Amino acid sequence: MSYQLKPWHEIPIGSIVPEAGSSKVNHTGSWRMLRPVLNYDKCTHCLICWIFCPDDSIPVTPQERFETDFEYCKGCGICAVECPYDALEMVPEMEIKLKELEEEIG
Amino acid sequence: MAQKKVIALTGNQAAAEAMRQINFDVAAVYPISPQTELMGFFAEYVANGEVDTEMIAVDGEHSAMATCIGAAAAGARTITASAGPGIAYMVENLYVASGMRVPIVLLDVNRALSAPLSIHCDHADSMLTRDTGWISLFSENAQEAYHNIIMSVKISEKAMFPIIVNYDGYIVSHSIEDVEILDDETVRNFVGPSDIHRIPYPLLDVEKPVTYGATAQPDYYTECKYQQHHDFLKVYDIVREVFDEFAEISGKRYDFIEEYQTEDAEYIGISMGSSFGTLKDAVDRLREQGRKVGAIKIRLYRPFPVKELAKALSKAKGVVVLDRADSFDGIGGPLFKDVATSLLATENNPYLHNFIYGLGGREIHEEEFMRAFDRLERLEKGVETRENFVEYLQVRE
Amino acid sequence: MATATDKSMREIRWHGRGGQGTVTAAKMLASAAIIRGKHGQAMPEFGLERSGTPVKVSTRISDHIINTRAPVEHPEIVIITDPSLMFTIKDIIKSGTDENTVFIVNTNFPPDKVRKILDIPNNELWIVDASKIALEEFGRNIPNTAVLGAVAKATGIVDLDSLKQEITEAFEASSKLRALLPQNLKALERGYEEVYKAE
Amino acid sequence: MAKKRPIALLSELASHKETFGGDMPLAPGHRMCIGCGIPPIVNEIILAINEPVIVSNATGCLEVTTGVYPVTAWNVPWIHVNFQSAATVMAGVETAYKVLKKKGVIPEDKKIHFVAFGGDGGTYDIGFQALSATAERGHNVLYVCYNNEGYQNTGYQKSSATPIGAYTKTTPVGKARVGKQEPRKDLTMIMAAHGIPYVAQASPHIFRDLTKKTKKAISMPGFKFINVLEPCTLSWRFSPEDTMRLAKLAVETRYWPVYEVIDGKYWKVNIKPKKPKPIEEYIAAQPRWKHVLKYPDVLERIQKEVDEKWKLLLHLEEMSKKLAEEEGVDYEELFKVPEE
Repeated sequence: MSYQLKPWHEIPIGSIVPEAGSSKVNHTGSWRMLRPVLNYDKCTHCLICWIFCPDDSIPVTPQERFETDFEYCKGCGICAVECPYDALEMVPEMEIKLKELEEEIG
Repeated sequence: MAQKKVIALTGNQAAAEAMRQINFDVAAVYPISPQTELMGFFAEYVANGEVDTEMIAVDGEHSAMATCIGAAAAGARTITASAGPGIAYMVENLYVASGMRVPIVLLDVNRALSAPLSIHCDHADSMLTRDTGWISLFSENAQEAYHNIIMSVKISEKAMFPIIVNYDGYIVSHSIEDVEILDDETVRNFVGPSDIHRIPYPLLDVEKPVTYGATAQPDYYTECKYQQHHDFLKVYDIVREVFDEFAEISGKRYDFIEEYQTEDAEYIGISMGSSFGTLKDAVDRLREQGRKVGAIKIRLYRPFPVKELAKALSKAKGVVVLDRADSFDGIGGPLFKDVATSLLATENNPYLHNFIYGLGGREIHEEEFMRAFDRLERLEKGVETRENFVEYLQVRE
Repeated sequence: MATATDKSMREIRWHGRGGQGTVTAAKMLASAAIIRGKHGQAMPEFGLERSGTPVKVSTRISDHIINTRAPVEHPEIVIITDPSLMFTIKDIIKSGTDENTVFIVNTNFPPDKVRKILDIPNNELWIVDASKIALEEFGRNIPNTAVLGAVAKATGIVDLDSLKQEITEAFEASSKLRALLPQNLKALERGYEEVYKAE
Repeated sequence: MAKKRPIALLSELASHKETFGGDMPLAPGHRMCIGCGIPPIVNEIILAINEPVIVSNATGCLEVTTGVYPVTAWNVPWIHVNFQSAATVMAGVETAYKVLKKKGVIPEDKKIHFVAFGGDGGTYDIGFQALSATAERGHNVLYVCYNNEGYQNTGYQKSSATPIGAYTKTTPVGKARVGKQEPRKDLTMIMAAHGIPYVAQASPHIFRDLTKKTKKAISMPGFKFINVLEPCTLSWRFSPEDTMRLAKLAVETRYWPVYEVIDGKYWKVNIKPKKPKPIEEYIAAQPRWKHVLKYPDVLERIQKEVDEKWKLLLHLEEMSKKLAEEEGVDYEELFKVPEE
């Protein structure tokens, strides 16, 4: 949880949430066990991965797909299965984390 | 001051007249006796174009309340009406409405609950609503039902809580009497025009998308409920304010409770709804015999007028609470427990007794209320004894 | 009957059958009094009626605010809008009455028969054949407006003009009834004219 | 680097995303399961509508995971009242809109669409009465059922949408009984029988079809119903990456025909697999259901249900064409989406 718990008199009446899309404070990337690794050479920016992503974790413009937003990506792998160009590969998050650590330590 | 005229109306006609004058935006309707006729009268106004109201004939009372919540959250001025089992069926959604803090008016044409089935009056249905977080007003007659409905719109919107106006099935709903009606313009000015910004977060304001009916985990649920609790206690002041404003247009000044001959009364009877007139007649007859008795009517039932009642009972020797519903719990009727709790804050400690009466439309006569006073006095003086706080006033042995 | 606390109170009890307009007549009587600035109340006792079942209605008229919501127990006036009820629910009709109670009966029976059936040898009794009037005026046995005319004449509780005003307003407000207004006004007048006090 | 080739429709939908501050209608940070099929359904539908949308939601997975106090994933006005009331709550909102427009409170040119979402529990079962009544009254509402064939939010109990033989917690597989005994209720047919302007079945995998159906639905006044199959990774017990694969397989095996019905009388089957895949392939992919492969009699019942329904749909389509011809109506034109 990454929001401050508010006292009763600071919350809007009727348990209403007036800030649209405020769930972005929940960084669901922490759920991820597998990470979609994108091969830019294969990606055609068709946007199929984007429309099927359950977690709105694939930033796109109408023309282009960018690197997955790992703040939110839960690592389901639908993008990798549905990509018509095999541009995505699911890699265990631990492996990547370990590699990063090794690089850091040297 | 408004133009007024006295006409003969039944309780349901008077309620329909108030609805017409207020010109609600949305009305959800589902038939159940003795409420059905009310929405029939109102449907005529809709059919004749005398109101702008959109009437939705829903599939049941649960849906009626769900529809009202949707319409009210959207920003519309919304009403529904029901009775007895219909109220029971919508209870789940009554909690939703008060939790969401949407202003809705619900007319409860009081009716008993099954089994056995009874279409007649008692207050069992309303007692199901007492813990739902709705404001609740009781009406003695068609006149009060009419006035209460007009005031309820304003109370509900100022407090941002839904409100129930109760009036007794058949005894008030289907009986004709003289009712003083205000002119349309006065009523419409009093309640104000339709506007989605009467409420802070209208769904129809699509530029500011809000979420209604979120889930709260244990980390927030208590704060949400405490806020509701805190704000509900502010309802007393809001009701008083609206009662005052209403007195200015109608010349009729209401209070949370109505006292009758209580000034020097040693024994006081308490009731709600249509039986209060009969109770007053009983008091008159006993006064003719030189007995020092009085009567109190509860008009604002939720939030309960604890302080006002305690003050009114501060000199009484004995109090008999007349409940038109039973709780089947060995303690007493719902109103009895409310009264007993109110007395916790007082210095004096009057003798309390409870009678259940008028169930399932059983007619009540002044002689029976006189008997309730007699029993109270003899119990208080130790002439008679009792096994329970609660007894039935009218039952064949 | 004037009550202990209100000497001006008039208490009336109606006995009729569902579908014959008894409830409406009782309400019109109260309304007509309200038009003249009095306080009025008409309380039907509802069962699970369908057409044909006996209906009981209480009407009260007073100079003062009417507090009680109890049904009329000791009527000053009893109105019987359906003659067959004299046989079937005589005990209910007679309950709470005494020799001072005034009876108004819609029937084509002669007075002595009515006295005998109801066992009211000395009571004030008024008779009107309201069903006949209704059938002649608009072809249906809905005797309520003719009975109202008879009540006005027999009791003086309300005047004929107030009733005319009330009936006119009520019928004109209803798209269903509007066309029947002239016939009903005629029935009202005939009830007033044709009712007679039994010896 | 591969050449940039965005699919035109997806490019168009992506441009609509800007309305929601660059996020999807359902913003990230919600608590749906990993690989849940519901968010793509919601996003495909709302992105297909180019005007403001207000959403109501029945209690269920979508509801409990998206509006969790004090935050919300919804970028559109949203209301949840309870399990059975999604349709009727939206009827209230829509009626408020209608009357307030009449009263001049809402400007005449302000167009708003009303969409209700419910799972199969809130749609087929507890919310059915309210759904049917709202349809009958003709409120201008699009109701979308995300159908995952059971009560998944409570841990997978059977609903009337659960197929024969499937394991659920209330229809376990034992010695005396093999999963659910009864066939699934055909709610789409029931809704078509209401004679409402538009009824359809769809799959989130076929986004072209679902977005087209959404556009078609909102172009028609009155009550519209779309039943969307939503494979549930948690309860059907397949790997999260396979959600869309199963949504596709359901259509390819004819288990979930995608079709549409206009006014309850003109039927059109949108996708007719030339070589339908065997139902076994679909069943085998779902551990909740694959035990039936060991029970030929159950498997036969499933295949029979699928085949008979398919045949019926084709007949209804043929009949519709004839009916249209008799009436002098252009059958193909009926199903086209009018230009916005």
